[in-house]
Amino acid sequence: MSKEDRRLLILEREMKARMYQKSVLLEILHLAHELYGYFDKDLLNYISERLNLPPSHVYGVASFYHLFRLKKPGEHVVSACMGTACYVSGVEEIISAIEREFNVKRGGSTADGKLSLFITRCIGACAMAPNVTIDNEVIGKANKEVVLKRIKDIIGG
Amino acid sequence: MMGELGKINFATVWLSGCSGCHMSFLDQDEQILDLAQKIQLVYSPLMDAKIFPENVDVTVVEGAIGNEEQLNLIKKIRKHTKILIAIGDCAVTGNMVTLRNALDDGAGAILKRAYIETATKNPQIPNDVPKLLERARPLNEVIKVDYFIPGCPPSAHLIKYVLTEIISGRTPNMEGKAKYG
Amino acid sequence: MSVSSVVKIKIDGVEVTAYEGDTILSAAKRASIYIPTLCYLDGLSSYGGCRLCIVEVKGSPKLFPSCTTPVSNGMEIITNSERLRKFRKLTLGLILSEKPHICSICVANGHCELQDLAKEFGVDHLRVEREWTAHKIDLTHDFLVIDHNRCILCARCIRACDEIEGVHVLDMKMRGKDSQVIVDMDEDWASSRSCTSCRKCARVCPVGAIYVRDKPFSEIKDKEMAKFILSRRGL
Amino acid sequence: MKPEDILRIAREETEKQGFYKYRINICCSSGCLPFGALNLLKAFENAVKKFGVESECKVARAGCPGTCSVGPVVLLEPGGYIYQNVTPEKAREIVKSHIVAGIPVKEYLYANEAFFKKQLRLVLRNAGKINPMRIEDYIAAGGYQALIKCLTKMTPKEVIDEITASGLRGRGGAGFPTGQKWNFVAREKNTPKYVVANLDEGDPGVFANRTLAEADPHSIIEGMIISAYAVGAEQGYIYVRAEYPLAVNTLREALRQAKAMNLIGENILESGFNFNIELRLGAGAFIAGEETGILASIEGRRATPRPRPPYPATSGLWGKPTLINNVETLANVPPIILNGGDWFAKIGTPKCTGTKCFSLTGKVNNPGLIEVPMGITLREVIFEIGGGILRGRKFKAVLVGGPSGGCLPESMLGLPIDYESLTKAGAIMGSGGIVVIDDTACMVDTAWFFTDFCVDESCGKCVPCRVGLLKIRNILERIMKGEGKMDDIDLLEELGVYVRDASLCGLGQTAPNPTLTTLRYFRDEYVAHISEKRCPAGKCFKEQASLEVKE
Repeated sequence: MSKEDRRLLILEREMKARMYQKSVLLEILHLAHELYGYFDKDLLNYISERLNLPPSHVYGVASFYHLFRLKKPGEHVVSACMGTACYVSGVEEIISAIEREFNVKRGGSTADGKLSLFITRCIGACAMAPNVTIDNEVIGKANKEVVLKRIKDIIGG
Repeated sequence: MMGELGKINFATVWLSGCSGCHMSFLDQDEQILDLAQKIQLVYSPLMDAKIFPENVDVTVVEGAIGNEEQLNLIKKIRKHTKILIAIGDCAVTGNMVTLRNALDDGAGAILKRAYIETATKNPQIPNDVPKLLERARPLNEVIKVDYFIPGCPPSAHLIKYVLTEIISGRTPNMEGKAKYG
Repeated sequence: MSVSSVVKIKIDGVEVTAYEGDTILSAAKRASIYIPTLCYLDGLSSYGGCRLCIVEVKGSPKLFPSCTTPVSNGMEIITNSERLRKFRKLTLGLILSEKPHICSICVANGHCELQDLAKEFGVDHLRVEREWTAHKIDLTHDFLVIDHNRCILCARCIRACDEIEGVHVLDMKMRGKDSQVIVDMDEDWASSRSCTSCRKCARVCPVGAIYVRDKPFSEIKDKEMAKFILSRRGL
Repeated sequence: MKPEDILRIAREETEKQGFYKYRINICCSSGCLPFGALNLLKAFENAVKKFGVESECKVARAGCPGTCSVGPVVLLEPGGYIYQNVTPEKAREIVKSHIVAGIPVKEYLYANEAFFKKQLRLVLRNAGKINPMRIEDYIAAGGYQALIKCLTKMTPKEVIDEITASGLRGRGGAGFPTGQKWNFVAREKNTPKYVVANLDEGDPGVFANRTLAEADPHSIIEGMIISAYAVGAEQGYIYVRAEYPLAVNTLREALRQAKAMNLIGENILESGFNFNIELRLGAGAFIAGEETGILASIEGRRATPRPRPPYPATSGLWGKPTLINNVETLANVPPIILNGGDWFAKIGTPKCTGTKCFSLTGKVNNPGLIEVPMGITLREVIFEIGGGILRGRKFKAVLVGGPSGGCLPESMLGLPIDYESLTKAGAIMGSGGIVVIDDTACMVDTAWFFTDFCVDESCGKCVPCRVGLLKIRNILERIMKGEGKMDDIDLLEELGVYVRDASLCGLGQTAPNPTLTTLRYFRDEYVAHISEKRCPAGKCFKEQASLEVKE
C-alpha cells in the first residue's frame, strides 16, 4: 500500500471529517471496502491506527459482517441469492451447476482468479426468484442454462 | 434378573481402549467379593470365552468403537444384553480413540503412521486385521446405552457404586460423580 | 460502598435484602445462595453468554441470566427448578460437544471449571455428536499457548485483557459457530505488538484453552491469585 | 421555513400536478430496476414527446405498487391501471392507445383485481403513486402535515396519547405497544436521547421495509421526526442494510431534501425543536436487526446482542435512553396523527389494530408486496390475494414470519393474522414474510434450510443459539441422509424448546420455530425419513438413489 495511494487520502479525509470517532468504524470500513473491494491486514492496521482502536477490535468487527471480504475476490463475481424464495425456486441447482462447470466452490474463486462464487442471503427481489447476480447485473427468474451462458460470455470476453 | 444359582449373568467387554477401565474395575479390591456373590461372569477378557453368549443381564463395555469387528460385536452385544453400561471415557465420549476424527482420512493417517512411518522393518499396512472405521465412535452413537460411567479411568469406587445400584434395581444418581478425565 | 437503597427480593422462597444496582447473582452470593456460573468472573464485566446462571423470575415466562439482570423490589426468583437443571445439563453437554474436549489429555484436567460443572450436574454422556475441529494451536509465544480446540468462547480472556490489563490484545473474530479468539489482526501470538505477556488470559481461562507452557496447571490457574488480581482493578 | 411554507408548497404542487390529465408512474424499485425500468422511463418520455402529449401526460419514476412478479410494472393514473411486463415497444403502444386515444391496452394490463381487492394500503398509501425522489410529491400527497400538527398544536404527551389510543404495536415482529414504548423513553430524565429507525430487514424472502423506503422514504422520516418530538430526542439514526443500495440512495436523497426544507435540523419549522438524522449502513448481519444488536452496530461494534434489562429505553446508544422503532411502525404514525388514534383503532382487530405489510412469496400465483388489515385469514391472503398455488399444485404449508417463523399446515389456514394467534400456532408475525410451500417441498428439508440460515446468522455469543442450533441442523441433516434414529425426534424437540427458552436474544428464541412447527404439524414426514428411509416429497435421498443407479 503506497503512501501516495489516492484511496488512502479519501479514507483519511473521511475519518478526519468524522473527527476520528471510534464509533464510525463501520462507516469507515464500508468506505474502505468500496475503495479497495476487500480488506487486507495492512489496510485494517491503518484504520486501526488512525482511529486508535485495538487491531483485534477492528479485525473482529470486519470479520463479523458478511458483506466484507477478507480475501481478494476474483476478477468477476457471481453471487447467487440463497434467500427463501430463491431456495424454494431451486437456486441450489444453479449453484451446483456453476460449481461443476467452472470448478469453483461457493465462497471461493477459480484457480486462475477469474471468477468468484459467493452466496448472498436475499437481495430482496424475491418475486423474481431465483436471482443470480453476475458482476452488477441481476438475472431474475434464472435457470442454469442462462446463467452458465452469461458467465461464459463474461469471462470468455 | 436371575441366572445360575440366583446370580445375574454378567459380561465385560474390551473394545478400543487401554484396558485401564478393567484395571479400575479390579481395583475394587476385596470389595469385588461382594459383587462376585451376586454375579456370574459369562464373558470377559478376564476369562476364556470366545463367543458372546445370549441372555446376558448386565454388560459393561470399555472402549470406543474403532473397527468393523467391534461395530458388529457391539450390535450383537446390544441384542443379547438387558442392561448395557458404557464404562470409561472411550466408551462414553470416544476419548483419545476419536482424536483421529478431526483429521481427513484419520484412519488412513494413523495406519500410515503406525505401520509405515515408524516401522523399523517391513513397512506395510496389514490387511488381515479388521478394517478401521473412518471415524471412531462412542457407544451411544451406534447403539442404545443404558448407563454411563465416565472417567479415564473411572474410580473403582464409582464403578462399585453404579454397579451396586443397578444390580439392586435402582437408578444411580450421577450428579457430583460423573467426572471426565 | 456508596449508599444505595435497599431492595427486598425473594430467592428460592427466602427473603433476601439486596441493594439497588445488585444483579440477581450478586444478591444471591451475598445471601450464600449458590447459582452456577461459567462465563461470569468476579471483577470482570458480565457477559451473559454461557446461560448457566439463568434463573426463573415469577410472573415472566422468560429466563434471565442472573449475572446481568438487575434486582427490583418484590422480585421472586427461582434458581433451581427442574427445568433449569435440565437446561443447565443441556448447556454443559452442548459446550462439551462443540469441540473435542478430551479431559484425559488436557492440561487443565483436574483444574477445569467445565469438567467440574459437568461432574456437578451429572452430565455423564453426550447426547449429540461431537464436532471434530482441527484448529491450529498457536505455540509461537515464548510461554503462552492458545488451543482453540478447547476454547468455549466465554470471552473471559478478552475481557480480562481489555478491562484489567487495558491492552485489548484479544478479541473475537467471525461469528456463530466460526467464532474464534484472536490475537491482534488474527496473527501469531509471537508477532503481537500489543501483548504485554501478563498471563491474565491464562489465569482467567476456565478450561485448558490458554495456558502457560511448561508450568503446572495448578500454578497458573490459581483461583485465589486470579481473584486477587481482579480485586485490584481499581488501583 | 415556516409551517405555512410547507402548506403553500403542497398547494402549488397539487395545482401543478393538476395540469396533467394523465400520470405514468414507472416502478423503479429493486424488483423492477434490474429488469430495465430506467430504459422504460426513457421510452415513455420519448413516446410522450413523439405523440405530442407532454402537456397532458406526466411521466415519473415511482416506487413499487406491489406486483413485483410481473415487472417491470407501470401504474397509469387516473384509474389505477397497472401494466405488466412492460417493454419499450409496449410503452409506445400504451401511450398511443391509452393516452392519445383514451383506450387502455387490455392485453398488457395486470388483470388481477383480486390482488388488490382485500388489501388496505395505509403504510403503502403512496407507494407507486409518488416520485420518491421528490419531497414535493410527498408534500402534495399530504405529507408532513402530521408533523406540522404535532409541532404547532400538540404537546409531546398528546402525541404519545394519540399513538397509545391507536393501539399501534411494533411492526418489527414482537408487537410491543408503540405508545407504551414511546412513553418509557419520554419519561427518562437522562439526556441526550436517541431514536433509531430499524431497516435492517435481514430475513431472506422479505422485502416490505425495503419497498417502503424505496417508494415513500418521507413517510418513514416524518414518523421518525414525530417520534423524536414525542420522546425528546435530538439525534436519530436510520439503520439500513447495505444490501439495499437503492433504499440507501433514496433515503439519503430524501434526508437531503428534508433538511433543505428545514424539516430536520435546527429549529424545525421555527418550532424551537431540533432533530438530526444520520444514515447508518449494516453490513450483512441478520442479528443487527435485533434491538441491542442494532445499537452495538451503530456504535461501530460487532452486532452481538446483550441481555435485557436494562432495556434500550433506559440504556441504549452510548448508555443513553434510546427509542427503536421498525420503519413500518413509523410510517403508520403520520396518518394516526392526522386522523386520530380512534380512527386507526377501528382498523384490524381490537387487540391488533391497523394493517400489516407482507412479502408474499413462494409457490403462489401472485407473489408481491401486500398490505392487509390485521385479522385477515391466511386463506384469504394465499388463495384470494395470492391467487392460489402455482401451476395448480397442492398447498402444503405456509411459513409465516421469516426464517424463524413457523410452518403452518392446511388446517391452520383459517387462522386470523394477528400477533397472538400466530404465536399460539407456533409461528410469529416476525418481519412479515409469508412463504407458500407446495407439495413438492420436503418439510425436513424446509426446516433444515431455515435452521441453516440461523446457524449462519447466529452471533455466537450464547451457547444455546451457537451450539444448540448447530446440533439441530446436524440432526436434520442426518435424518435427510437416512441416518436418523427414532430418538432424534424427541431430541430435536427437547433441543428446540431449550434453544427457544434459554437463548439470549430474539434470534435464538425464535430460530427453532421451523423445526418445532414442522415436528408438530408434519411429524409423519420425519417418521417416513427415519423408519422407511423415504422422503414423501421425493426430495431427499436423491443423491443416494442416483449413486445406486450408477453402480
